Amino acid sequence: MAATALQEHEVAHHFDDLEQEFDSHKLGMWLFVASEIMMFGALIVGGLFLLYLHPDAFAQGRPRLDWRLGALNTFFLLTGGFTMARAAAFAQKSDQRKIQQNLVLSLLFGFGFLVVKTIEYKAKFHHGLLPGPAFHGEGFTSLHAHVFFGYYFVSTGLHALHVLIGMGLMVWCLILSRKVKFTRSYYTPIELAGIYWALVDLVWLFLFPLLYLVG
Amino acid sequence: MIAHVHDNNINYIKTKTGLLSWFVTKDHKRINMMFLISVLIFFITGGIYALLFRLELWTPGTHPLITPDTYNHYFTMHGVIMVFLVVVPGIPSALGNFVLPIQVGAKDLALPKINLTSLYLYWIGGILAIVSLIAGNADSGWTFYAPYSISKNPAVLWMLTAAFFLGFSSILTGLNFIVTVHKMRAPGMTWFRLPLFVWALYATAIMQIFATPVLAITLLLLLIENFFHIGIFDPAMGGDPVLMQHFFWFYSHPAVYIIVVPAFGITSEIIAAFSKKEIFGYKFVAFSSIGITLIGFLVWGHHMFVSGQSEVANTVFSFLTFFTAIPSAIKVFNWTATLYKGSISLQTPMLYGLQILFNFTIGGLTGIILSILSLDVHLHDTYFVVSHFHYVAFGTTIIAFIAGIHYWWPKMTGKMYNEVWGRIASVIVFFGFNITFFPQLIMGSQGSPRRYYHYLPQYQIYHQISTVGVVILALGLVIALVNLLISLRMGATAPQNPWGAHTLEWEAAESPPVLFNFKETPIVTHGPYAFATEKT
Amino acid sequence: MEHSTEKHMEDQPGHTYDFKILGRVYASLLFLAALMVGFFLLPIQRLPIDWLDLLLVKRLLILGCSLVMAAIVAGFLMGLKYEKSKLNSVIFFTNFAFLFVFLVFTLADVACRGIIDPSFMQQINWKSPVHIDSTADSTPTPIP
Amino acid sequence: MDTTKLFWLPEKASTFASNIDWVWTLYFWISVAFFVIIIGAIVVFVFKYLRRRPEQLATAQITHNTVLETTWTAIPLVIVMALFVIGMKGYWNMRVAPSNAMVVDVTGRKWVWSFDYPDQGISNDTLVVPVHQPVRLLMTSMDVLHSFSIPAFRAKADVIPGRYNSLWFEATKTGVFQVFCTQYCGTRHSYMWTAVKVVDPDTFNAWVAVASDPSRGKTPAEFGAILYTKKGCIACHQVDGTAGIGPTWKGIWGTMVPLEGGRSVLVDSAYVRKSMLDPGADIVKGFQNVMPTFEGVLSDKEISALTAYIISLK
Repeated sequence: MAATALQEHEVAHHFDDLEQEFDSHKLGMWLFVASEIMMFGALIVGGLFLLYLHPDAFAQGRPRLDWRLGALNTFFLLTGGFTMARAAAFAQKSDQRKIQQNLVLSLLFGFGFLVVKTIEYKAKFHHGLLPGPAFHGEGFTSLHAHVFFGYYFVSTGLHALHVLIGMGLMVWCLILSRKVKFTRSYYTPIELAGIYWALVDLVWLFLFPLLYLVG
Repeated sequence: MIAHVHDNNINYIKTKTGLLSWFVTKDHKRINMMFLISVLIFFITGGIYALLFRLELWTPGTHPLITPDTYNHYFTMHGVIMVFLVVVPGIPSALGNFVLPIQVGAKDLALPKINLTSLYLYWIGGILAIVSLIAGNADSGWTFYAPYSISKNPAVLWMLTAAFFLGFSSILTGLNFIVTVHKMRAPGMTWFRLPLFVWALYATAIMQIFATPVLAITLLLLLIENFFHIGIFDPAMGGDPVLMQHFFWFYSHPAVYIIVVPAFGITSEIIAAFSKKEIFGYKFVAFSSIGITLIGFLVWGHHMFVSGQSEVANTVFSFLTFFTAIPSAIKVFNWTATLYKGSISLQTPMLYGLQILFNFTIGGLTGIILSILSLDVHLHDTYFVVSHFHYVAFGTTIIAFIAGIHYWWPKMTGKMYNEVWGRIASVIVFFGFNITFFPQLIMGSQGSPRRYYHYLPQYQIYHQISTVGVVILALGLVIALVNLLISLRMGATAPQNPWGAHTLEWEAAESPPVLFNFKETPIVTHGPYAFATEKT
Repeated sequence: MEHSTEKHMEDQPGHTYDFKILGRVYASLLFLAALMVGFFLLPIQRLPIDWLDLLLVKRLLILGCSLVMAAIVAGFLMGLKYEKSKLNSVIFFTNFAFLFVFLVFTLADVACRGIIDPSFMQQINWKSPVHIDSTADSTPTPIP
Repeated sequence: MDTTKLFWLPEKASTFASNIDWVWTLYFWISVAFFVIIIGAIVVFVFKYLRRRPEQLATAQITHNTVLETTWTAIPLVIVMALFVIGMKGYWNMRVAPSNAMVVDVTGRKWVWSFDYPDQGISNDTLVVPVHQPVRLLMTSMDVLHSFSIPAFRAKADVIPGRYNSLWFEATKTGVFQVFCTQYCGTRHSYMWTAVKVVDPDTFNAWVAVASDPSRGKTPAEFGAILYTKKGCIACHQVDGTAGIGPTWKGIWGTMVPLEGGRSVLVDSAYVRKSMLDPGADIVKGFQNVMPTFEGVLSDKEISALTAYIISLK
């Protein structure tokens, strides 16, 4: 559809100008991201606590995770972050088609991440590396092996949930990009979605080494 | 979203009519009123639970009507409702929501939709709490200590979920406040022209944003432990219950300050307004709020002095805990000094304000004694602790909440309540509260443990005084509430500035305020307590 | 923080994205990711050096990589670098300050538990679901 | 405990009680001083500067006074730091047990305490200790958190499942002192009491001689009756026909009882033994699965004695 058909953005009634609106929304997003970081951070602190408490469990659990799949997922997330940033950049150029292309790309990379996760989970289930009493993995000498996998499922599961939320935001941006005209002075939704996706990257950049490499 | 054209000359209550217009509103004032009603309803509920188990404690031994399980259920419901549904959201969401944007001279909070979301999350939490009530006996205590809380009691599961949602409601409110204070201040509203209530809410918001997520993850892990026993908290699976306490208190100690710091803000406003005097040491009071916030993140371990935490950690936490005493002391001293050479009028809000000084002095002093390591070992988990945190959470926060309701009532509703009955109620509340909780200090010092359905006969006298006190307290609260409600029907119309205060909501906004708070954006030229400008 | 009340549409909130910089950022992130995995695959702990814990060195290198990557993501993709006010950076670093406090004090607890009595660290009367068979080889093969 | 004192700490009966009471007294008077100063000032100001005419203004606008502020920041700081040092000293003294301490293993279980004397080979439901002898309790829990508290000794420590925690004391006077559970642990939390009997060394040795063989000179049924209270069966199982947390024992022997899941079973020695060692296996209809296993807690001799006791409850 032609860019002229798109509606111009109106500053909300309680703001004085675009700048104030943009800054407020961005600061709001930042504070939300801050709380998300605290949540994941606490989870990671818990992980390090367990690593201190049961180093043997981590030492034996870690090799059961395939670092290649982890690395592949890292690649997917980083690329998704890159395309999200490009989407924002094109929004500033108000190039609707390029915006949509990049958003779709990011969506695909997010989807790829989830696919790989599913493969990993399937394998774990198949080998009985389940959390808690359901655990029946073979070849462990650490009595706490199940704790490692319990922690693995909780942390990666929660992260995967956030990947889903991030993809939801992308879809929302796609829908918006068909209605609203993104310009250099209004591209807030894509900017915010980009920040959120960067958060998802950030968390993974700590989870990946903690679970797949260190241990 | 185009600003729907409203007449900005009629007040916010009348701008739109119909119940629906309230449920979809983005106006911070309407959202605040809905918060206020919900919080008061839950406050009454929690109070009824307290009454019930205080009556049970009239005599030791078993009771035909209230079994031990019922008792455990009652004190759990009292705790969860009062903490997560009343005192934590109470002042920020149900007073600050209304007052903060007006005090900084904004048309609305920065993120009105987020504000409405916060209200709906609060309602979801409340409904889940009620569901848990139907689901059975939630008996884990509000602290949800593992492994007792992971015994798959359905009511506890619902309660955990409820607290989870309430946490997010709290986060969103705090987020909104910080953005508003940073980005929405009126021209001329510099940082040091902000009223101390705004400073307090700002400090609170920091804690809401940085501490509450840890509660969320704690509750999440508890729920997961309930179903999968992954062995992070569950000792039967090789987990560590003390780690759960670390997680819980890393939120719940800042939560104590989330509860009490806004109360400090209200106290500052009221003390200044009713002694017609610039607050003494404005900057000290302002920064002490921030100071309490930052220290508040370093001292959670003092809840765990006997919980099997290592002696080294105990010592460190005890050391840091003593520093929280300093900002609190600074506040009390500054309030006292503000009274000096003032023109003090003992109207209802001020009577409550002075009670806060009295109660918080006791609450603070009893707090310091609990951070003395060797003494805490004796006093830990006794009625002394119960009394201490009620002196803070009720004697300071709830009283400040009531004081704030009385103080801003004319602004919120446009009606004046009956002053005489207001004062009577406040005096009754004062005596009721202290009769209820002072005996518990003595009982605790003699070693009477908390959360006890049955107790040694020698404690009966204190329990009975306490129960008498709680009835008096309830009476006072009922009088206050009825007085306010009556004023809605037959109260006199409130003038714009009944107390002669100098903050924006009194100087620049009508009572009740118009839809966008001000006819035109105010230009701020003086500080919040410019009583020096007054001439007779 | 005063701002004019009349609205002017030509104001440009936020920074302008630069595709060249974005490209460089992306490249460096991928490089660091590769480096991280590289460190992991490097069998340096087998080197005949006993005067320092090479496994620890390895871990530190890996964590160092992830920290640098985190900094890049926050700085460029989240736009910290371009903020006019330093507020967002303050928020971001407050996060890590608090988390650091949380970690240090929690470990200060668990690490010092045994000092009065070693038996405090040992776990008792709990049941592990792990079946130990003595024939388990020490280096299990990675499974997808 | 001492009931004559209404307004002070309970009676002192351990070596560090006196130290703690001293800190308490010191701090009590400090806080009284602060309280009187602050509240006194408030009361004086309120009456002195009360607004008498509605238009009356404040007689002075004092915005700040840095000297004053620093003073009332510094003084409390000094005081609390002193308190910290005092508290810390007392605390470490309470944590580090002397090497000659007599060790007693304490086990918390919903909702009873049991005490095992590894050196004397005694297990008992009350704590009996000699006076003027350091005693170190090594404590753990079988189910949820409990907390072992002796107000008269000013001693308290949480009892944690899956881990050990300890506390020590040295009693300074003979007598019987109250023990509470102070960490919320469920239905009968407020009944989870026991007593510390502090006796002189001779009585203690005599008691050890008797207690180390509890079944001496008793029929199995009598011994079972002792175990019934000592091992805490009494907490849940009544012998007067009324159902408690668990089914009553009266007249249950030899009957067919319905189980959860529709089956029913004959109460014979096999079933009794099974429901002690593996309580979760066959739950009698209408009861919860809350009983902890007594595997390794009860010896065969004790199990048969308990069985004999149940048989005797016709």
